[in-house]
Parts: sequence; C-alpha cells; structure tokens
Amino acid sequence: MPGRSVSFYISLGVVFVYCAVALFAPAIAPFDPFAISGSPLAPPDAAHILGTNDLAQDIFSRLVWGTRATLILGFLGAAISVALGTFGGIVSGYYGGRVDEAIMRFLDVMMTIPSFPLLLILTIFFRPGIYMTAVLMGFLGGLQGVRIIRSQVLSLAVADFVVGTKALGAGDGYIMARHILPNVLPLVGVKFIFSAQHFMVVGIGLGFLGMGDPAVVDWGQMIQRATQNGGIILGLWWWLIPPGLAVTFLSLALAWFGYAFEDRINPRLQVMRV
Amino acid sequence: MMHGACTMIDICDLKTYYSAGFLHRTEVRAVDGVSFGIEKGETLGLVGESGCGKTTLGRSVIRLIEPTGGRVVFDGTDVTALSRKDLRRFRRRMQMIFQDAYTSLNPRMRVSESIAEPLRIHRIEDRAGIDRRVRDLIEAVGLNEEHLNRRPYELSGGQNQRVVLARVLALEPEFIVADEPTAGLDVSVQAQILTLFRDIWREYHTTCLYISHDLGVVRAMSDRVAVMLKGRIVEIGQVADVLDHPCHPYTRLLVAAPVDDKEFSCPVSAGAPAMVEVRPGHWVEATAR
Amino acid sequence: MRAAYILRRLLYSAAAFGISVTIAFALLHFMPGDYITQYLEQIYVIAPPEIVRAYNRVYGLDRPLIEQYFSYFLGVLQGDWGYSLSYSRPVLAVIGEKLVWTLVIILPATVLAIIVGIVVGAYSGWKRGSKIDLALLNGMIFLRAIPSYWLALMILLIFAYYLGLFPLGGYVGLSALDTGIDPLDVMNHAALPIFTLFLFSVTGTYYLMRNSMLMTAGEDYIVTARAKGLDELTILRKHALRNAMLPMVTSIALECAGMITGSIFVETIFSWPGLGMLTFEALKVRDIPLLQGILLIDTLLVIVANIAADLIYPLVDPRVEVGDGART
Amino acid sequence: MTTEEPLLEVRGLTVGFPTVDGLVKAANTVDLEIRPGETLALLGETGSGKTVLGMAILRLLQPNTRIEGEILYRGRNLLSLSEGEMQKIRGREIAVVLQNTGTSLNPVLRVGDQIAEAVTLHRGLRGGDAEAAAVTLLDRVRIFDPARMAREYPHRFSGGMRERALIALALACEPSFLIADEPTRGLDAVTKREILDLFSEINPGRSVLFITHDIEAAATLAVRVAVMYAGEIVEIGPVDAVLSSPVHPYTRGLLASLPERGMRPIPGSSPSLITLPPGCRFSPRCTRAVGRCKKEHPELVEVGPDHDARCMYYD
Repeated sequence: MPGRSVSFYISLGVVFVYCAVALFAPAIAPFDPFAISGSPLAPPDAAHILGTNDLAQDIFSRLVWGTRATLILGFLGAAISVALGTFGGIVSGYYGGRVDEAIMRFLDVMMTIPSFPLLLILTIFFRPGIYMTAVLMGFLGGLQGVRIIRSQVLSLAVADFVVGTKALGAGDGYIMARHILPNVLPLVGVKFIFSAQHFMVVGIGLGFLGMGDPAVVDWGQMIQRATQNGGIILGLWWWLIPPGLAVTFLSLALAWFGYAFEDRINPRLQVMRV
Repeated sequence: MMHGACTMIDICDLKTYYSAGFLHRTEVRAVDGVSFGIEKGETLGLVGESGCGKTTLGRSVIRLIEPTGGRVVFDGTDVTALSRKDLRRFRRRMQMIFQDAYTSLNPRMRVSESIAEPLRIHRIEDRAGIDRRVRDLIEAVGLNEEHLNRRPYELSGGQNQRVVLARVLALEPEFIVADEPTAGLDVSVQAQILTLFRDIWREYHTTCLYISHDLGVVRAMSDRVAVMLKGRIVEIGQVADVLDHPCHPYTRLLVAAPVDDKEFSCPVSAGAPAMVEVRPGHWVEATAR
Repeated sequence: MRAAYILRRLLYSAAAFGISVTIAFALLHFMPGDYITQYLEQIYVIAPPEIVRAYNRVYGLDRPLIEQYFSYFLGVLQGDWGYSLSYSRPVLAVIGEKLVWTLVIILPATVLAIIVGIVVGAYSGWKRGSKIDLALLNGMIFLRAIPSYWLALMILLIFAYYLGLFPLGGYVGLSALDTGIDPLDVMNHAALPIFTLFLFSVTGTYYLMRNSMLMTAGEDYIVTARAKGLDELTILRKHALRNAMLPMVTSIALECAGMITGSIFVETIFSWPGLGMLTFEALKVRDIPLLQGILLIDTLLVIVANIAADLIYPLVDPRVEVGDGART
Repeated sequence: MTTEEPLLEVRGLTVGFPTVDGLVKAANTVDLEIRPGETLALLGETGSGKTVLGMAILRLLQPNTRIEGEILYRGRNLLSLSEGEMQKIRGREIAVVLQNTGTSLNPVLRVGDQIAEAVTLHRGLRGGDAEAAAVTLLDRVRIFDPARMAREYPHRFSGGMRERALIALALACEPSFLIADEPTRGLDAVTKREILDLFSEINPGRSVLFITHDIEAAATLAVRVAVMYAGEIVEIGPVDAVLSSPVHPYTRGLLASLPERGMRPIPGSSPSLITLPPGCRFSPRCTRAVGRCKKEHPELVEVGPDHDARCMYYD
C-alpha cells in the first residue's frame, strides 16, 4: 500500500515542521508576541505578514509562539494520559479479580461524568498554568485509556505464552514488563498520537473559552480575541483564520499519521481496510 | 492406593471449583475430587470430552490454577502447600506444554529469546552459557541455528511446537503436563512432534501427564490412561487394559465398544461412588444403582 | 429477571449521579479561595465584609462543610440546585430554560448523524476497498480532524457572513420583538448550528459503523448466507446490517458526551442560547453554582443515554441474557 | 461404473490468491469428477487446497481470487454463469456445510428462521409453512424437541447441535450435490461418530464431496478418496485401494503417520504455495525421489482399476 506509506511520511514531516517552529520560535518570530509593534488591526504588509490584532501585536509572531503552547498541551497531555492508561490497564487487566473490579467500578462512575465540563470546572478552580492544564487533561484522558489497554491485556493475560511463562517460574512484575507491555506498546503508540491530537484541539478549545493560561500565547486565546473583539463583524480574515488553520492543519497531520501508523502495526486491519 | 513404590506425583482428592454469574452465583466443579499417582518416568494419558475438566486438572496439578482443595505431592514435596515464592523456584521441576504452540510463544520475541528466557528467569547460566545451551536445545528438537532469529509467525505450527519443547526442556523438568500438544496439527506433523516427544522423554526419563481427546494418540504415547467424566476420574489403568477392555459405560461409549459385553461389566456400588479394582492396576468407578 | 436487571442499572446510575454530585460539591468547596469572594471581587474592588458575610449566610458557607454537603445533596434531590449568581435565579430554572434550546439543535443533529453515519458507514464497509469507500473514508478522517470550534467558525463565515444565506447568530431575528417567536425563523437560525453539530458527530458514527461492518463482512455466517443462494442486498440487509449495528448501540450513547462538548463550542460561536452558551457565560463570570448545575445536568444526560443503551442492547442482541451486564 | 455421466466435473481448475508476498497457488490444474450418488472424500492437510476447491465450486471465494479452468455441473460451466444464475444454484442444487461450525450461523437470528429463509427462497414456502419445514428438517438431523429448538438462537446450541443445524440448512432444498467442509473438525469422539452416522443416513443417493483431514472419517463415509498435496491431487481411487494399498509416497507417508499405523513421520514440511518446488511437488520430502522427480512434473496415471496416482514410478 504505497499510498498509506506516503501519507505516513508526509504527515510525519508536517509534525516535524511544527516541532521545529516551536523549538526555534524566538528565531523565526520577527516580534515579541506580547509587544505593541505597530498600529492596531493593521492588514498584512511586509513587516507584519499577517497584520496586527486589536492590541497592535504582530499576529505572525503570536502564531509562531503559539505553536509551543499547542505542542506542550498535546504531547505532555498525551504522555501523561498514555502512561496512566497503560499502567492502570495492565495492572487491572493482568491481576483481574478484585483489583480489576475496583478499578472498573471507579472508571464506570468517572466515565458517567462528561469529561469536558468536568475539565472546565477543574480549570476554573485550579487556575492551572499551561503545564498543569496538560496534566489535568492527561489525567482525565488516561481514565479512558485504562479501559482500552485493559481490554487488550485481558486477553493477553490468559494467553498461553503468559501462562507458560508463569509456569516457568517468572514473577508478575517480570511478566508484565517483558510480555504484556511489549504486546500493548503498538496500541499505546497509536493511542499516544490520537491523544496528542485530541489534547491539542481540546487545549486550544479551553483557550477559546477563555480558560487559557494568560501568561502564554496560545492559538485558542487568539481565536477568542478575534471572534469576541470584532474579527467576524469586521471580516478581518488575517486575524480570524491563521490560528484556526494552524491547529486544523496540525490536527489533520496527526490524524493522518495516526491512521497510517495504525495500518502499519496492525496487519489484520491492513488486510481488511483495503 | 493405585500405584507402585517410586511415585513421582501423588494427587489426593484434588478439587477445583469455579464460581460464575453475578446475581445467581453458580459453582462449577471442574475438578471434583480426583486422586491418582504417576510413577517416575511414566506417561499417564488423560482422556475425556471437551469440558470434562481435563485442562483444569492439568493446570491445577502444577498450580497454574489454584485448586480449591486436595493435595498434590511432587517427589515428597507438597506442592499445594508451597508459598508463592517457593512455588516459583519449584516450577523448574514441573512444566507445561499447551495445545496451540503459536500462542504459547510471545509474538514479539525471537526464538532464541524464548528459549533463553527460562534460563534467565532462574539465573541458571551466564551469557555465554545461555548461548551454548540455546544452540544445543534447538538442535535437540530438530531445528537449526538459522531458526533462532525467527519469530513465531515466521514458523509453521510444527516448528513452533518444537520451539516450545526446547523452551520447556531448558529447565530439564522432571514432570511435564502436555495439554493436547498436537490437537491443531496435521497428522504428518503430529507424527513428527509425537515421536520427538517420546524420544526426548525417554532420554530424560521425564514423567508426563498427557492430556488428549484422541484415543489413538493416547494409546501411542502413554503407559497408563485415565478417563475423565464431569470432573471425576471414572476409569484408570494400563492403556491396553482400559482401551481394549473398558468397564465404565462412558469409556465404552468413548471407544465404541459393544454395549452388551458381560465380561467387563461395570461394578455397581450401593452407596457413594467409589473406585473398585477390577483387575490388577485397573480401577473403575462403581456406578451407583 | 428483566425487572431486576433494569433495577440494578438504575441503582448503579443513581450511585454514579450521587458521586458526581459529591465531586461537584467537593471540587467547589475544598479548593483554595471560596467562590463568593471571587465573584464579589468582580463587582467590588474590595468587597465590604458585611456583604461577603451576607452572601456567605445565604449560600450557607458559614456552616460546617459536612452540613453544607448534606444540605446540598438533599437540595439537589429536591430540585434545589442552588442559586445562580449572575442570573439571580434558581440554577435549575435557568438550566431548564436553556436545555430546551440545546435539545432543539442537539436532537435533530444526533438523529441525522446516526442515520447518515450508519447508512454511509455500512455502505463503505460493505464495499470495502472500492474507490467510493476510500473517498468516503478519507473525507471522514479529514472532517473528524477539524476542531469543532474551527468548523463552526468556518461554516459561520462562509454561509452566514460571505454568502449571507443564514443569520449570523442568535435564535430569532429582530422581528420577533414585534411578532413573537416564529418557528420558521427559529429553524432558519438553527440550521447552521444543527449542520455543524451533525458534521461534528457523523464522522464518529461513520467510522464505528464502517469498522463494525468490516468485521461483520468477514464473518462465516455471511458465507453461509451466500451459500444459501441469497442475493447481496438481502445478505447486507438481513444478515450483515443487524450484526454490525450491535456495537453501535453503546457507542452512540458514548457519543452523547461528545455532543455536549461540541455544543459548548457551536452554541458559543453561533450565539445559540442553549446550555453550551450558558456554560461559556458562566465561565466568563465565574458563576460557580451555575457551573455546578451544568455539570450535574450533563451527567444526567449521559446517564440517560447509557440507560437507554443498556435497555436497547438486550433487545437487539439475543446473546445478552437479561441479567448479565450488557457491556463488558 | 465409470461409464456413468459425472454429476460434477472439475477440469484444469487453478486457483490463486494475490498477496503481498506473491501469488499463492492454492490449487493447480485439478481434475476431478463426482459421480451421481457417490461420496467422494477429499483428503488433505492444512494448505493442501481442499477447502479452496470446495469453495471454488460454489464460487464463494474472495472477489480478488484468480480462477481458471472449468467446473461443469450437469454440463453447465459454473464459472461462466452470471451471479444471478449462480445464486439459483447455491443452496438449491449445490449446498455446503461450512467449517467453523461455531461462527457459521448468524448469532442474531433464530435457527429456525435461518433454515426457513432457504426454504422460502428456493421452495417458495412462506411463513408458517416454511417454519414447519424448518422444524421437520431439524427433526431429520435428530435435534431433540425440534419445534422448541427452531425458536432458539445459535448460542443456545452445543457444537454438535450447530453442526446438525448446518446440515439441516444444507438439506433444506434437497440439493443433488452436497459439499461438506470438515464437518467433524473439533468435535469429540462420540459426537463425531454421531455426525458421521447422520451423514451416511441422510445422503442415500446424493452426491457428496466430503472435505476432511480425518482419514478415519474418510474411510467411514467415502466410496472414493482423492488425496491432495500442495494444491494438486496426488492420488485418487476407491476408498479400500487408496487407504489399504496406497501408491503415492505421500499417501503412504500420511497413513504411516497415524498413531494407529505406527506413527512413522514423513520428514520435512509442506512446501510454500508461493514458490513450489520444481518437478514433483513431493520430491523434496520423498525418500524414493530420484533425479528425474526433481525436474519433471508427473501426471496422474492409472495404477489400478479406477485408481490413479501422480508419481514417476508408475509413469
């Protein structure tokens, strides 16, 4: 399937470009993202290639700096979510019995509470910075991850090779680390990519709802400013469009990468898909 | 009571119950009071239809499933009384081979890693020693060094079962429970694997509990045979005795013996079911009237 | 048996609701800084202590925590969900009013998304690997990756701002001041939010249905049906579709939680006066009792969806004995 | 008896599955005839192509499969029929009992309805009549209390009962030709015997292609036996001749592998169906192979009355 393989590399490339922009933001951005660098609401010109906002800040510079916040929200959130989900899922699925029962009942209850409204309330009260926001999202997302990993571990835990290794005299820790974990890693990888995509979108959504970290530039807050302060009424596309387009493009690249990666590691799906 | 002097495994009134259901908890008696012994170097065949409790019995004997009651004495050691830690160390001496070789091997491990794993778990050899042992073992089961770098999905069913055998033999176990190790294999591959098993068990003087639903295989592989029905052993004895002169009605059904054979009729018990010796070494559970 | 099963699910959901009440309470009362002070800070630069005390007394914040908890819990059960700071009205009354408007857009969007998602997903999965399937699949993946607020914003810009086909926001035109609320006018305002929510939700249903159909199409009983001499359409209709729909029942219930999230963004952007925009406004002024109430009503919506799925599932899958858990 | 016109004749059937690694040649120029009223056992091991052959007859293979050759049923080539014409033959003229009994019945439909569906389709019976026919069929395959079981869902059936229900389904329209794909696989000894008894009882005068890897089952049911190896028929003949005095080295090896017949294994393993060995396909494992066996591909030649084998020694 060459098509899938091409999309795999292209999407991976796009993600790398975003990472590079985030890393070298100070070098790429022509202005301080918070500084007043011209007249407010100026249309694009040579100095401000995307014009300025109502506070006369350079939109392009803010866009570049905003990449950092987006990637931190996505990847830190995904890392925490996946770590929690993997750990919880393996413990719950492998030990089974009462441990599993307790974890699953707890999750059942947590799953009944819609996570985004819960996240909003948590955000209001913790008033988290961007890192804490990522941690919060990761924690809530990790609860769902536990279920997904667990369902895979349940079948692995009774697989002959696990029972056989137990019969060899191996301890539980050894079996979980050497036999269970490597077999759920591909799933964990896929989950990581899709979680990163999801948390970027949600994190920027928080900014859009006014729950962002005021100390950092993020695309969500940029969209919020543009929509709330006249961007739509005045039809200032260079103010409205770039941050949303940036997150949409990144989200697409990650989604594409995720599906291509899933195809790669899952030969059964590959056969079935095409 | 049913075995000679040099008993390797002595199973006494072994019980394994499961409970299922949420509102209406029901108890399934998978193994319901089983007693027998296996002598050193002997292979005991265990036959019965699927769901009769053969697999549970096999796993309970080596405590891969915790039995509900009863005792298993292994060469003088009460396995059922071992602590978890002691049990893990003791596992070197007793091993298990499963029906599906492919799922018995971690799909992400190379053959060499799979065979070396038991040696590493028990810290038996150093690095070089493990390498040497792995090479010896792969040859012993009829494969060669080029197979060592493969993964299970690159091997056939028969080759995988050989790898499983090498992995199990690495610990030089004295007792092996083989649970239908050739059930999924073709006849010609089955013959290869079974002859290999037989030769190696003879060579190592391994004691074996061989579980199968195939009477032909059991006849070829075992010295004695036990017939299991609904969690109980209903007939046990020398292979030829039991399969050629079955007494219990179920055994007779299994081997398709003529129904009205008066000579080998099943003993009848007035009270609770009990084992009766119909011929030397051939025990049958008396049917209740 | 059936009654016992339903009873158990109900008890279970009640427990979940109770815990979510507890969480709402705990979050709002154990956190640093009490919300009255925070709220009053927005009105006064420095709140006069008498006013703070008066508010604290009305909201019961001067009583011991455990007492507050029980009175809050009892209040919730009796329909007293507290008093909104910004609306100066009972929370439940505010929510009840807004919930209706949210349902006006969520229900049609969900129903439409389920029907279209299932039909298109089933077709795509049945014709797996075909050009149409791949085009649909890639289109849906594309659509799903677009953040809901961005999708809403783009739809608003294109259809309302540039093309001028629909109003820019709100739920009624200015003429409503004279003539009262005209259903046609409301529908005109609701069209874009419904369309956006539909797009947001249909991708999930499609993807699940397609995957489910892929699994089903490979099953042996499909070969059996073909070996009987049935034609493809009958096999799809009688044998494949129903089996493929089984996993959808529970998945659709889960999608409801997603709809709540989606509606927050969509309503905010379209200024649709439902629960979502209420959430946005409550966030803006930090109206904690109202947010508490919103969390509870959202939880209730999810619970209702789950119970519905639990009740429907045994009806469509004969293997689920009533009395076993419907989901694993 | 060879003078009688065959009911079904397979001529030069070649089936290939395109895969990432190359074309899997699952069946290679297979010639086979099934005579009216006979049970022919198609004996072979995993990957020998026996199931593929059975599925090819009913054209139930995946759409991307490459099929060449002819399958003549009552003189009509099934491979050149339209899909609509083929649908009229499936279930009515030629029926099949699939392997994987556990998953071959639709879990959300009542067993009786699944049988009635075929009855309605081909016999035109509707509603209550079709249901009654389904109950009669279940009764015929010895399902206890058929009227009640017809209203049950498949998960209530044991393995043996599902096998019976599938047989009932296949018999629904009294097909003149029945393909049974491994009907005894995974069954207990006692259940297996019952199913074999049922087969011989319900099929008097019907042509049956009995696909199996079980030599004992083949000996019980078949009149003739065809042995497949690596996608081709290596030996075919009357059941007694093939199973008691086999000619082809593979057949001999297979029989000697049986625990009851000494359990002497054939060395080596079956070849990859993507890169088949040149010459005789069995030559790499054959103890009697000579230089010629590795170069020339042997044809089926007559080695006895109605008994053919594919081996150089008889050329």
